[in-house]
Amino acid sequence: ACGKKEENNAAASSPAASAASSASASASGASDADALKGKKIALIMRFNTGTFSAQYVDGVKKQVAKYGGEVTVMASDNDLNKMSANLDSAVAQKFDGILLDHGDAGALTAGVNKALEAKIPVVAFDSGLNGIEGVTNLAQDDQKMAEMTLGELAKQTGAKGNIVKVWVAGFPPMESRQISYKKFLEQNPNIKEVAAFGDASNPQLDTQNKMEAVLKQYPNKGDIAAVFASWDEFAKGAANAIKQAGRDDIKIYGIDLSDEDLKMIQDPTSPWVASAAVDPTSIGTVQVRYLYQKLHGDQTEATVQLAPVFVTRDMLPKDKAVTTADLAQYVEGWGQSDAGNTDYLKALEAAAGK
Amino acid sequence: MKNRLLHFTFQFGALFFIALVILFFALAKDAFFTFDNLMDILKAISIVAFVAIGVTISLMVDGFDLSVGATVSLSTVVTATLMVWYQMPLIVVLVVPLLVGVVIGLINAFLIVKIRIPDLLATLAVMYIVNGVHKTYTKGYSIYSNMPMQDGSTAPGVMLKPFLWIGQGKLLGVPFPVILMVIAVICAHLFFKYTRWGRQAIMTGGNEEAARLSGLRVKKVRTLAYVASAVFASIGGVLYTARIGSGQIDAGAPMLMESVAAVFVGYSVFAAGRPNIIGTFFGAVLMGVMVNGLTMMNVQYYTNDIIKGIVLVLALAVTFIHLTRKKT
Amino acid sequence: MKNRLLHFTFQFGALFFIALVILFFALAKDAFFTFDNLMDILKAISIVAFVAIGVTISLMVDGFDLSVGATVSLSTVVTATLMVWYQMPLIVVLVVPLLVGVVIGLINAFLIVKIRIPDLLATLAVMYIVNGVHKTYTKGYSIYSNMPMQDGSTAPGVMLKPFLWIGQGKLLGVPFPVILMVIAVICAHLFFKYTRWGRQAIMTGGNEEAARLSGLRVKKVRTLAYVASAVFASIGGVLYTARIGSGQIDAGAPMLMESVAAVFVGYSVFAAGRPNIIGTFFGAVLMGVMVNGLTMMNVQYYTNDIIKGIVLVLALAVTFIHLTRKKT
Amino acid sequence: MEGIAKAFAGVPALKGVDFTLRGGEIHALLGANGAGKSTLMKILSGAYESDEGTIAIDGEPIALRSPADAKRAGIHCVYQEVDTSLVPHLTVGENIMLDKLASSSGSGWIRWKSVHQEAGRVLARIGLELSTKKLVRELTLAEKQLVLIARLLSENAKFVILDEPTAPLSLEEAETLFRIMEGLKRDGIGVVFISHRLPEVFRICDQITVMRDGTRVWTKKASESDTHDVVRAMLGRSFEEEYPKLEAAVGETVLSVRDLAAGTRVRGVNLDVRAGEVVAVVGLVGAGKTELSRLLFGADKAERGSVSISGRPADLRSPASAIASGFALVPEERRKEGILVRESVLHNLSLPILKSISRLGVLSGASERKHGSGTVDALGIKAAGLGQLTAYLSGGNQQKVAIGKWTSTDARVFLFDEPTKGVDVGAKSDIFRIIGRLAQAGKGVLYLTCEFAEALGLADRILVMCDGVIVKEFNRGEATQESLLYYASAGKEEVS
Ligand SMILES: Nc1ncnc2c1ncn2[C@@H]1O[C@H](COP(=O)(O)OP(=O)(O)OP(=O)(O)O)[C@@H](O)[C@H]1O
Ligand SMILES: Nc1ncnc2c1ncn2[C@@H]1O[C@H](COP(=O)(O)OP(=O)(O)OP(=O)(O)O)[C@@H](O)[C@H]1O
Ligand SMILES: [Mg+2]
Ligand SMILES: [Mg+2]
Repeated sequence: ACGKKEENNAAASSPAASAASSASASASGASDADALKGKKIALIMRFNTGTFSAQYVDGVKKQVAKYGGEVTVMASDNDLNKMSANLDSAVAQKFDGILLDHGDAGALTAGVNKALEAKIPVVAFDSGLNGIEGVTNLAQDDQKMAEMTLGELAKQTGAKGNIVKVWVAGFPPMESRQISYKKFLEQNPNIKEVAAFGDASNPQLDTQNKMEAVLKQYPNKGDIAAVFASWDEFAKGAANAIKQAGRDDIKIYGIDLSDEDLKMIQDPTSPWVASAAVDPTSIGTVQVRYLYQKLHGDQTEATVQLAPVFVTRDMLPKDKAVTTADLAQYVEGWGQSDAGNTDYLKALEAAAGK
Repeated sequence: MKNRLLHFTFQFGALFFIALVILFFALAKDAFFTFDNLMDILKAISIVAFVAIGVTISLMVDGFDLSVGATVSLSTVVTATLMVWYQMPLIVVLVVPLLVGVVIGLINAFLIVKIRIPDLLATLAVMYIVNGVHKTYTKGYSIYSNMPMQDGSTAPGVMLKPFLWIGQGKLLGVPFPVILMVIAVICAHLFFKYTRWGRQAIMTGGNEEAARLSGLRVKKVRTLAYVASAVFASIGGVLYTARIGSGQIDAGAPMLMESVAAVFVGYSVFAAGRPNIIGTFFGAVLMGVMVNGLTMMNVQYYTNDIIKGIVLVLALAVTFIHLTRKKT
Repeated sequence: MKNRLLHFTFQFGALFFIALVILFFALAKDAFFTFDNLMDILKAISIVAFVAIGVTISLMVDGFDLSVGATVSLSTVVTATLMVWYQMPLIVVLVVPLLVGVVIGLINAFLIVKIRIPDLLATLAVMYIVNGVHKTYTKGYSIYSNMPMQDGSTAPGVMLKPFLWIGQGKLLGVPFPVILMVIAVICAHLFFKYTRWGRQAIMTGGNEEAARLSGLRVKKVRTLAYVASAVFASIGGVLYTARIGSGQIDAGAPMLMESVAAVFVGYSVFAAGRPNIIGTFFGAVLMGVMVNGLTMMNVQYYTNDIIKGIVLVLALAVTFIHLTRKKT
Repeated sequence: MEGIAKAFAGVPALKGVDFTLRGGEIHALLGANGAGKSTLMKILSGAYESDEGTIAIDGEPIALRSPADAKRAGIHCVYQEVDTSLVPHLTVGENIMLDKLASSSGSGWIRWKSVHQEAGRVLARIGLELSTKKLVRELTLAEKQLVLIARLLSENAKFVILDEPTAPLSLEEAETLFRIMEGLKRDGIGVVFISHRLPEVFRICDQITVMRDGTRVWTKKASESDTHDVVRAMLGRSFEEEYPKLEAAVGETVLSVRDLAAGTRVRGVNLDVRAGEVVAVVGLVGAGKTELSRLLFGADKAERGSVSISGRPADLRSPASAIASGFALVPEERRKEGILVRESVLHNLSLPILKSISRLGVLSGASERKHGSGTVDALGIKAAGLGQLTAYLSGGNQQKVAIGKWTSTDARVFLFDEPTKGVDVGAKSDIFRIIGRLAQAGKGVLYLTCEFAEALGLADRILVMCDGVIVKEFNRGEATQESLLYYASAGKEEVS
């Protein structure tokens, strides 16, 4: 993790004073482990569709299980009102710790403050809660990811040609990615956006259909140099359309990576050649670690940036299928993040694993 | 005697059922039946309740307003942009979205009452249009305090504190949106039960031709019903913004189905078999209780829907098996 | 004479309107009016068309099936898991989803025909249940060839080539799903126009009690209609999987509104003013043409909905202004 | 009213009609089905707008653009189609006070107690014992009609229009209505009365106007005219109101009913019908006739009893199986049960015989049309074409369609429930002729009616039904109106 460290000075009122770990933070590993076992953790998600999401949940669940705890997943169907209601309800139920996945400050601040008052530690992922003291925020660097994948796009196309953007506003990560995209267009005047579309409610099929229309409009090889897919669900749809149309001249540069995506990138006939991403499973893992640090009474950084990794087809083996689990063997920095791990957590893992 | 009992079961069957669900959760989880949690539930349903009241009104005049979800979305972003982009004072922020609701209601009414497009069709089309409008207005972006604008500058305004209080504040320990909801439910109920205009709406819904022949201006009544429906949705949108503190694109999309579900469960309450305000309220409560209770029970989130559906079926079955028996 | 002309405008107004939209795009974009692009449009609508035929059938018997979207989702993941998890042969992969459709249809019919829950209510509840079932079944994961399983192993199966051909292949230059769709539209149209059972369905929709007293087994007819509706949705789901090559969670959710929009536009075609298969087909075509054309024009994605809505209103207005005039 | 003209979709229904109504008179408006009576009255009450013509009250021209305008002018109407003016899921009380609740003046708050009290008072005036809290959808047709009359009485009317109010009423209830009409007349109110029952017209009316094909034929004092005059004017030809009894050979028993019962309406009915025989079941309203016909037809479930056709037990689990067993039913509420109003004449007529006009499930358009036009000719159905929607046919023609759809089936027992309600004399005798022909063809006919005269004229045997049981049987010629009425109303004591 390359997050900037910020000393948290609210020691007295910090969630460190959580009931379960009132013992001093320097207590022996064994008693720590006992105190941290059997925690009830709430994971409150803004949306939960797609493989990416499922893998993230998986990461959280597995890690909590390793610590001998139990996770309750609260889904909000992309409805912030429901998300804040879920947060309220998690506080009311006196969970030992709360994990947030996406959302925004406006909707969550009140609930998070309530949680902190109740001495329930909160660790958020991509929720924009930077203003609240005592909350650790994990963030994947969306601008960086867009830069990485667009950089590759520029490199492979020689920084010129027509490109198609599949993107939709309305989601903070998307809007961050758009910032990089805009910069990219300014810096590469020879790259021209000829079509832009995107529909979050029906991402794959809608993209597939619309991409087909665009291909018909630009029917000649070389009319379109590349597609920038700002979300892997879009990339899948675009890949299907291009592949089925046999337009091997067009390449797709995406963001986000799940097992499903990895298979598509590995497929030599697929136009999807590169994607920037943070391992969804390890996001979950790291997030849980920070929560347990808080439960243990440690002070944790206010912000933890998860460094994105860039994956291209060339990095992957040709002879075997890779999953996100073993991707680390081929791509440096992937999923190995030991961020947030501590000795006592390792001890806990070992103890609870028995 | 036996008949009485049956009648009783029937009339209060659905309420009994809701009570049973609550009892079940209360026994299963200590944290469930606490004042705070019950208030949380009511707060969570307050927005849907407003939208559902609107849908109930449109159904009362034998219409069906599919555009409420889109109206919520539009009203949400209008409210937020008025503060964030234009730094308007509170009163403007509260009134303009309602006017937007009035306009949408009038468009619906025009298509349905004047052009005579069947309501489902007309409101579906309006739903698309309003959805498009709210996205075009914000260019697809969510609206939040001091958001970066497309031209690189920063939006001047912030979400006003008193505005946010509407969605997040408490009065005497009760969340303010809950108070608003209860007032709205009571007023709407009294309106439809005890005022002439309310009865006129019900007459129109019961048999438009009969109402017309009785000298009622049914077109006016239906127009007003659609306006009311849209205005309630707008209020829902304003509350939504106040609750979550930002203007979200497509915020209202899930509201349509949720409010319709509440209204339909409401058909069962008091065995009305028809849209009714009190029923709608209890319908929304049931849905809220289910969501809250099931999360507490740590039911896998993806099985929630199954249970919700089954409860819906049971609640409806209680009523309609009986309604049918009675008729034949 | 004047009357004739009026009648003509009216009867073919909506078709004329569709032609106009196509003409507009053809003039604006050379690439639009090419065989390949038109085939793309038809391919794009083929899934919605199947779902919409189902909705049309439920509307014909005066019902309304809100569960079709959920049925598409379930059928999509069932199809995919049969191949990926269980390595079933093609025939099983094709038949089981249809059986799933039959079961959903029977559940709907049971609630509506036996328990007598009004259709909107019953199918809404079933929608929730089926949505929950498909998510529970896959635990929220998408299904794709050799996917890693939760226990760490890898799923043994892959999406079968011949299966994918159903969604992606061509026959004599025409995409296979288009052929399927055209066959389905023609067969369904002939069925409702020229067969006894089709007529029975239409008559049941016209006035159930009168139809029953004329000797129709209306319960059977309605049951079959709901089964047909769900089966068409299932076929839509199978096609969906074949087109995108994987089983996506919640894939069908947007299908409900899209198919309903197609069916409603269909009311206008030939001035039927009621659900009809050919109309539904043209409705789906109109929607497909709009999406394709607007994408080519590179209209900002968020304005698409406005234009779609306005076109919907115009198409409907053409018919209903006239239908109304005729009556009074 | 002067020069009133009105066309529907280009087809004229009224062609310049003049009509004058004075205060304190009962003015009968007569004419065959489809003559335009209801249309004229709907224009007068603001339900339709006329295309041409003027309306004046006390010499002052007045524009009646909506029912509200008419009500303000003191014109109130009881419409022919009862269900169009009632709100089924509201209470009797609210339905009676509907006009008041619908008005835009007065207090916005409703005091339910006084609404029900006032409604109760009006109901008492017309002698109807009915809870004002009951829902209208649970009422019988007759009760609904009375509720509408009660609504009228709750208003301060200057002119009152009654469009065939007596059609669903029993003799007794009709008598009450006549007393009320006399009262209105005494109060100086002008009453328009539309009816197809000529005797009652001559009994209570002062003036008579006859219409034919959308024009007024003449207006005369009732005392200066007679039935023959009226019928000739209505039909354009001389016509003896009669019950043409066609002689038919009576054969084997085709229908035999033993101890049929369900609920409180039908409490153990025994009867037999032989081939070629017309058996009438008469009784007052609420005697259980409709219920009996529905049980026989499988539309409702019987609790006990057996029914056999030609010696074989009939399967009455559903109308479909009853039809397969050999029944056909022409139900009482034709617009709701007899025909599909949104469908064409052709499709209505072919509905029960879809199987026989299709091969392997595929309908033969040619044989459907052949059958349709054959039936239209045979029954004299007046329609613009086979494709016309039945909604736009006149009442009598709708009824003929409801009968016509059965004539080509191989039903052996025909059940007719009040088939002549709201049907003009011409169409009525057409219907009787059709029934006669059915009998000649060896069918058994069960004719359920509360019109004793029809039963006397038409039936080979008359069964009197009272309170759910058959209390008396008469052979042809044995019964009189009086004896039927005696058993129909007092028969109860005799049985129990
Ligand atoms: N809404 C309508 N649309 C089309 N045609 C209509 C409509 N209402 C009535 N008609 C036609 O107008 C003519 C007059 O109908 P009207 O109902 O006035 O007859 P009527 O004299 O009241 O007959 P009845 O004795 O059967 O009640 C009929 O030919 C009828 O088919
Ligand atoms: N439980 C009930 N609740 C309400 N209405 C009922 C009930 N049972 C029967 N009826 C209605 O009461 C009416 C009177 O019974 P029925 O029709 O059998 O007598 P009838 O002699 O045919 O009278 P009518 O001359 O009015 O047709 C029927 O139309 C029937 O629909
Ligand atoms: Mg009439
Ligand atoms: Mg009867």
